Amino acid sequence: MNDLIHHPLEEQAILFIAALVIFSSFLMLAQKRLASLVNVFAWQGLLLALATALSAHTQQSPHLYFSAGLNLTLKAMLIPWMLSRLIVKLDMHREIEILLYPSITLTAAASLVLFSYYVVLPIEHLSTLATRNAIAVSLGVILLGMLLMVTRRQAIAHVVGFMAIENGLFFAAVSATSGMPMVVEMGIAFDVLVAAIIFGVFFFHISSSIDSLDVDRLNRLSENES
Amino acid sequence: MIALYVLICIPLAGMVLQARLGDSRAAGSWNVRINALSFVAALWLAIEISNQGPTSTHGGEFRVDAFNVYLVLLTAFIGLTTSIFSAPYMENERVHGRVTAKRLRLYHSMYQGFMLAMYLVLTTNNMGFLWVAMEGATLATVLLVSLYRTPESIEAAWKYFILCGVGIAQALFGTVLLYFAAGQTGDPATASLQWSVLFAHAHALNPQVMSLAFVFLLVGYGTKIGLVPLHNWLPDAHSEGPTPMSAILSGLLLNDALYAVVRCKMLVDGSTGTQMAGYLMMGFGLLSFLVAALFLHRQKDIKRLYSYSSIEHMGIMTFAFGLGGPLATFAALMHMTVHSLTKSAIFVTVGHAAQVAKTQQLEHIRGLIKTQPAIGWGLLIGTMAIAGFPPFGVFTSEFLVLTATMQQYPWLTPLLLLGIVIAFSGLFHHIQPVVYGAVPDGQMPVEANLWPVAAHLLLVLWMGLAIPGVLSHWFEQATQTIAGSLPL
Amino acid sequence: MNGLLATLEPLLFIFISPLLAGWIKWIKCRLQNRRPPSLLQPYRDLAKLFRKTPVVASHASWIFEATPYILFASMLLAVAIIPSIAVHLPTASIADVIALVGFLALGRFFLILAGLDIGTAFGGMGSSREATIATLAEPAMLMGVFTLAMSANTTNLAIAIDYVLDSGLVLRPSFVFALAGMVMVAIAETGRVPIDNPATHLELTMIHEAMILEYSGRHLALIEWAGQIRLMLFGVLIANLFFPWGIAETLTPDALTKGLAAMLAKLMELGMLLATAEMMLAKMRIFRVQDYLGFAYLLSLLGMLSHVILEVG
Amino acid sequence: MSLFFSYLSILLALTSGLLAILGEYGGFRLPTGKVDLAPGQDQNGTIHRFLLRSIHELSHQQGVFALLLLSGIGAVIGGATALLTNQIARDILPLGLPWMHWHVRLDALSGFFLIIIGIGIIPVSLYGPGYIRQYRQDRYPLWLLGLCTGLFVAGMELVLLADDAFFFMIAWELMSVSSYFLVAFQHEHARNRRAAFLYLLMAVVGAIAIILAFGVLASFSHGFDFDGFRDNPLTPFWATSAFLLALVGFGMKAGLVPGHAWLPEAHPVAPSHISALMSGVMLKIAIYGLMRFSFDLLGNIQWQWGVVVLAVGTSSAVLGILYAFQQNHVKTLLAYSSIENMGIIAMGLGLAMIFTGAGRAELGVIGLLAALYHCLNHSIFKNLLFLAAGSVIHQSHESDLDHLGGLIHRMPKTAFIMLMGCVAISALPPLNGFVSEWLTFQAALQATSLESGVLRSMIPMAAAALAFTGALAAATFIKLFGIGFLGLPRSQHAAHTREVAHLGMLSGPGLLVGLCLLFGLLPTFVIQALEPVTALLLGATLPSASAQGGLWLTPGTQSVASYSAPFVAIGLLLAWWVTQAFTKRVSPDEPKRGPAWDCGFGGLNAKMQYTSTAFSQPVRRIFSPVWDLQESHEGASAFSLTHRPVRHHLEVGDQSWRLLYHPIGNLTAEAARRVARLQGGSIRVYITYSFATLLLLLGIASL
Repeated sequence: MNDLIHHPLEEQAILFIAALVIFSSFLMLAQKRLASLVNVFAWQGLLLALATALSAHTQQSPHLYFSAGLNLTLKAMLIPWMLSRLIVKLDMHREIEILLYPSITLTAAASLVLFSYYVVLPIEHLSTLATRNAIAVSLGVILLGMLLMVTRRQAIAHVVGFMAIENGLFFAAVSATSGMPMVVEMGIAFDVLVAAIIFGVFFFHISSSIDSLDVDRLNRLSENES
Repeated sequence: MIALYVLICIPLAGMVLQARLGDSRAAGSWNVRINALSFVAALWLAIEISNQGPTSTHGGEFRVDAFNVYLVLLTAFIGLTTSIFSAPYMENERVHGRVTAKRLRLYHSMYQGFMLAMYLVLTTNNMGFLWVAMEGATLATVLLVSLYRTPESIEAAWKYFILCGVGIAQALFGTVLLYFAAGQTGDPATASLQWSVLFAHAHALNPQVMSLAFVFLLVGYGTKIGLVPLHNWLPDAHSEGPTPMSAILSGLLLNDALYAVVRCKMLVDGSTGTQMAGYLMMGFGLLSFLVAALFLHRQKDIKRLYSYSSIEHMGIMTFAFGLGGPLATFAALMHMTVHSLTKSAIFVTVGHAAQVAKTQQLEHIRGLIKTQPAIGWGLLIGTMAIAGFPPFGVFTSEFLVLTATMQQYPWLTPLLLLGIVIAFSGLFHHIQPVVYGAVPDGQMPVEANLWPVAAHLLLVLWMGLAIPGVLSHWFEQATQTIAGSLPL
Repeated sequence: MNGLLATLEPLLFIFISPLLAGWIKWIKCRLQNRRPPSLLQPYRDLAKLFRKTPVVASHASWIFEATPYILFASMLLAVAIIPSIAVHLPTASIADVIALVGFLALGRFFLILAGLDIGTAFGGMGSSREATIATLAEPAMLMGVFTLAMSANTTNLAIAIDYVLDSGLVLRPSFVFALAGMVMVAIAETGRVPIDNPATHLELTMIHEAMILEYSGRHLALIEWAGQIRLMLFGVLIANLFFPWGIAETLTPDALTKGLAAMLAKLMELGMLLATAEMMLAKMRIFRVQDYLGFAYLLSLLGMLSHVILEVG
Repeated sequence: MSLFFSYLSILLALTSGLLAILGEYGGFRLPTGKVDLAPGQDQNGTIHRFLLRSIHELSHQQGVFALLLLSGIGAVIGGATALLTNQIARDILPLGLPWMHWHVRLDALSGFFLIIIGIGIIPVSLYGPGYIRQYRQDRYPLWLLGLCTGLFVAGMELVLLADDAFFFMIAWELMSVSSYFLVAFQHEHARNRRAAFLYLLMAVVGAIAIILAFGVLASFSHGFDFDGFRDNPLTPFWATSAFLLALVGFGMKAGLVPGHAWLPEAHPVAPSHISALMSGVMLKIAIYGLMRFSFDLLGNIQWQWGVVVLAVGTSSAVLGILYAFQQNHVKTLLAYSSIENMGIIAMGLGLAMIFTGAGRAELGVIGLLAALYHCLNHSIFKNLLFLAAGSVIHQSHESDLDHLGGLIHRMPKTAFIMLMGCVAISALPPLNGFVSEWLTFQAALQATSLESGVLRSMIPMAAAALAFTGALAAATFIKLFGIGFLGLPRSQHAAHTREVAHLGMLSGPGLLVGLCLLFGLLPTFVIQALEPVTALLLGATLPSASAQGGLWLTPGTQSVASYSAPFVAIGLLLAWWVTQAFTKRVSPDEPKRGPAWDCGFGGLNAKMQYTSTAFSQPVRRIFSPVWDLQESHEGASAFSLTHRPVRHHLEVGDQSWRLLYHPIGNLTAEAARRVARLQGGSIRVYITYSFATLLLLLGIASL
């Protein structure tokens, strides 16, 4: 019964977009250049907004349109724009980061998605929504975002990973519970915005203190020595 | 409940005000005044609550009961005393040119912002909004950590931001799951994020979802509590920021994160009816406690030393809440209070000590008692109190935790005691040479106001000798709600 | 009557004691084919010393002068409480054998202090060595005493002797061991060969002598006399504890005379044994003493164990 | 009634502490960071202020000690009434937790120890004002001294009054902490800081063991009050484990081997009158704790416990005195001898436990009496010795025996006091030390009436060890007095020492000399007074404590053993008088004074004397494995004709450090080093931690 055939077209579209979203997370993991990483991130934001809008349509819950718009402006436009501006400013746009064992990373990512599916499976069937299968995807996006932060050494990559996690959260909220209460949505969006701004501030501080954004060089504070 | 709105509006206004004139000479005293106002408001609120019991308002978006009212009071009090300490401290920093006018504005307005976030975290009834406020607290403090713009401080701030950001994101996912569970109970009444509603229908929530949710919430808020192995940001952030901020971080932020976890635990327990949440908390608590105790031995920086001791004590509280019995819960509630009082008092003295010696390096701070007796004694007695010596309150709560453990899991007590001994030896091994001994040259007394220290330590002493009636009443009520029965 | 006896007995005891010393010397000389001095020689020496005016070092403290009296007094008290001629004298129950050891210790305490008082190297050396030996000897002695005390279930000498008398001649391994141990301790405590040689004045060998080098005149006399009393005291103790037969159990005149005779006979025998033993043995190095006394302790311990294992079961 | 006086005494002690502070900061002015300007600018101003200050202090310090004296008297009265009337006074203080108020109980046992405290405080408070003058000259914070002394005394008394575990622990820790501050009083010396830290650390460990022991009891009864503990008997296993924990905890405080390491460090560095209190009184409080816990709270004693305690006590006694004998520092020597005496007390306790456990409570009484009596005696003469040593150090500024000598001529009164102390602690008749040791021997000799042959043979060996201890103790205190007070002065300081000026510094210890005599001569009355205690703890009393009036002390029957202190004293005086009379008769003329003969070498000087190190050399050589010896000679070459200075260096270390304490310390450091790797500094590793944690927990949760 849970076969895709039996869903109306919009829901099929949502699930398709979900697939694209997780795919974009994989892409991010694979990106070598920061600029393209940010681009992929922007695309993910766009996809999310799209999915939200669609589910707003299917679930007749108008306030989702609003959050879709919010997401579009924040994650798909504002933040990517800021990031890419930063990249240009700190001229890192042609910097290429050597990924350690990309194949292993991607395998790990795949198994993470599998794991998240395994974790979420027992609770999925509770949902009455058609988009419930997307919960696993959203959890996967979150985990992949963390994986991204673990594997990258560029501060900007960390920010992207962080925002990707936010994406996953947002997607989870949409797909599992058709959005959070309005006030919470607002608050979250506000926090994300402020966070983005503060990140921007930090890049300059960091790059001025250690003339690069390589987080591995932020290791003054350590108990390990001596 | 007007008191509540007043309480929330004052810091809000203060934030705006200080953003404008935070760099003026009077900013420090203004800060004190604002906090005094909010303390009065908090008192007012407390009186109302103790008269009319748990109250909720604004369509249940805000709810104040015995559990959070005393935390509100505590927050207001520590905010006040710390601001009293902060005034001369920041003045001194300004004189030595370590902070610019712009940063002073930032500092003072963010101080208020942080207080606002704390009040919101405590009083809100909406789990989602609690998350928002918690994140707000991080955002408010992260720029304070890097206030001095030294490479270390920037690094610390960055780590603080990233780690707490990642952590808090997981907490949000947990909240989403919470909402999800609430949505699936069948009746639309429960479909909300209001804690009181969820708590009332906890049994109806799906256990599997709830246990998953709790995992995320615990990892998320646990990062803020500083549970090992999620603690790594904490010593950096505490040691690099301005000391008043370390004081409020240790004294308030950690408490409130723990408060959030406990609220979640109550929901989860109601739903699953198993000990799962309790076991997780016990495990984390014990681990943090022991590891932090060992960390104490290797510190070179006096503020790091005490931030590790904060981790250690948060570990004890988490463990106690995890135990869950009425005795343990009472102990944990009391420990929250005495620990924040003592720890913030210690950070006050530590800040002055660092100014006296012009460094935070332990091996360069010597003979404080001879240089400036008040600071030296404050530090020594504070350390004694935090190390759990009677008649200070910390001893009482730790004693209760121990006996509760003895009754429920006797084989865990040796671990706790071991940890206590290790922690004590680590602390004193470092602090004794700092306060005692001869004065190194170039160590000069500084202008300091030690009323906060005296007030805090006296309070802790009082609580050790006899808990004030109203406070113990609140503790018992809170124990009643959390653990379901009264101690003994 | 009893009281009179109780005072007479110790007096008699202390006045006989030099005789014992003389007797031992006499036997020794005989065994060494020398012409012995008269048996009364010790009395003559004491008399001579008493007549002389004592010379006291200018920076000596009052302890130096008080010590001889304290020593003698404590010895007197010790004498008063051990049953020598008769078992049951009122003084006997004032203190028991532990107190006896205490009295001896009291005397020694001050003697050693006196050795340190002048501040000569000899005094210090003697004191240090005396202290060491005493430390080792006391437990051995008490162990021996305890063996008896436990089998007789008392530390009162009189009662213990009664017990031995009543039970008649029983061949107790514990007693044999204890006796051997006690004898060895007694030799050490009285400063005889092989532990110490009362005759020598070689710095390296002397122990007891070194302490009292600074004494002269009546002080020296008192100390010497106290030494002789101590010797006899140990003799009587051993004799009456292990072979109490002949001691007066009633206070009738003939019993007392018999008791006196018996005591003298026993002492003569002991004296002979001691003299021959000293003939055979040579003085040992000071750092052999611990082996010697350790052996004595071991014997007493064996006595204790054999009592526990073999006799009570 | 009794409770009233004990409360009074506690309050007085606290007030004295308070007065000390008020005297410092006239009125309640909290120390805000303002420090008065450094001396140097406006000289005469500061000088003037300083003079005023010292006069002011002088007066109020006397007030402080006067209050302390009153408190001591109150303690004695309260304790005596509790002991003699043998009534149990109870009370509940409205302090502590809402459902767990402080229970107070004063019975014969606590009464007895209350008396000990009182007897300890009174001479100290007489002695104090004179002693602390030196500190006022060096501008030490006297308020701290006064405050902590008051808290210390109050803490000890509260321990005795406590009747629930919670209150007990608070009082216990109050005692430890306040004494910690006293040990750290002269904190500019690194040695003192180290000692203080060690002291506090081991106090914490001990306290934790005690908490654990109480925890075991508490988990059987509901609540923490002692009555609950009394009413709920434990299973043998738990009882034994509780007992062992308590033994560890209280034993550490009492300085029993191997928990003794803090004692020889801490006692010497504290101000002497405080060392007197710590050594004389505080250690007894630990013994009280052990008695209260094992006999009263645990109840049904098992003889195996007794064996453990006896073994521990014996080793403490022997090792303690062996170490004491090798010390040259006066107060360290006294501290080690405290370990020895604690060992003797423990032996008495052990015997009591063995007999009681074997069902012969009436014999156990003897052991218990011996222990109690020795507590009293040791508190008296150790207090005395520390005070006298304090006077010596105070007057001569020398604490090393090898720099003293000949003091008997310089400070005759103090010398006499010290001598009496030495005689008493060497357990020589007719002073009090002998009585308690005699009782211990008697207890040991009751072993015949035990069934188990092993015990029968083991106990007398312990007794022999006790004999060894006694003899060695005598040697030790001969060394202390003979080297320190007799002979020729070994240093300029010693040569120019004067007798103490302050009357209190003589009257305090003098009082104790009187007590030594009193308790030595009239033991039977003490024994009778102690009957309620033994009845309370063992439910039995001595069958015939005193045959024929108070003159004979006879544990068991007259035929078993008897000791009549009065007669012994009379006999001694009589014999002395006879000897005197006799010698006067035969040689009337006064002794001539002249230079020392010294075998005719002449030219005697201080360098020729035996030193303290030399005096103890034979024993050191015989028992060399006992100590951790570092010995070295410089420039020592046999038969070199050229006269070269020869330096001999000797360190007598405590084996327990090498065997026990250092390994533990290293273990902790190593663990800390490994744990520190967690904080590596790389943020990616940190994220990995939280990532891994999340995955792990998710895995667990979804199982």
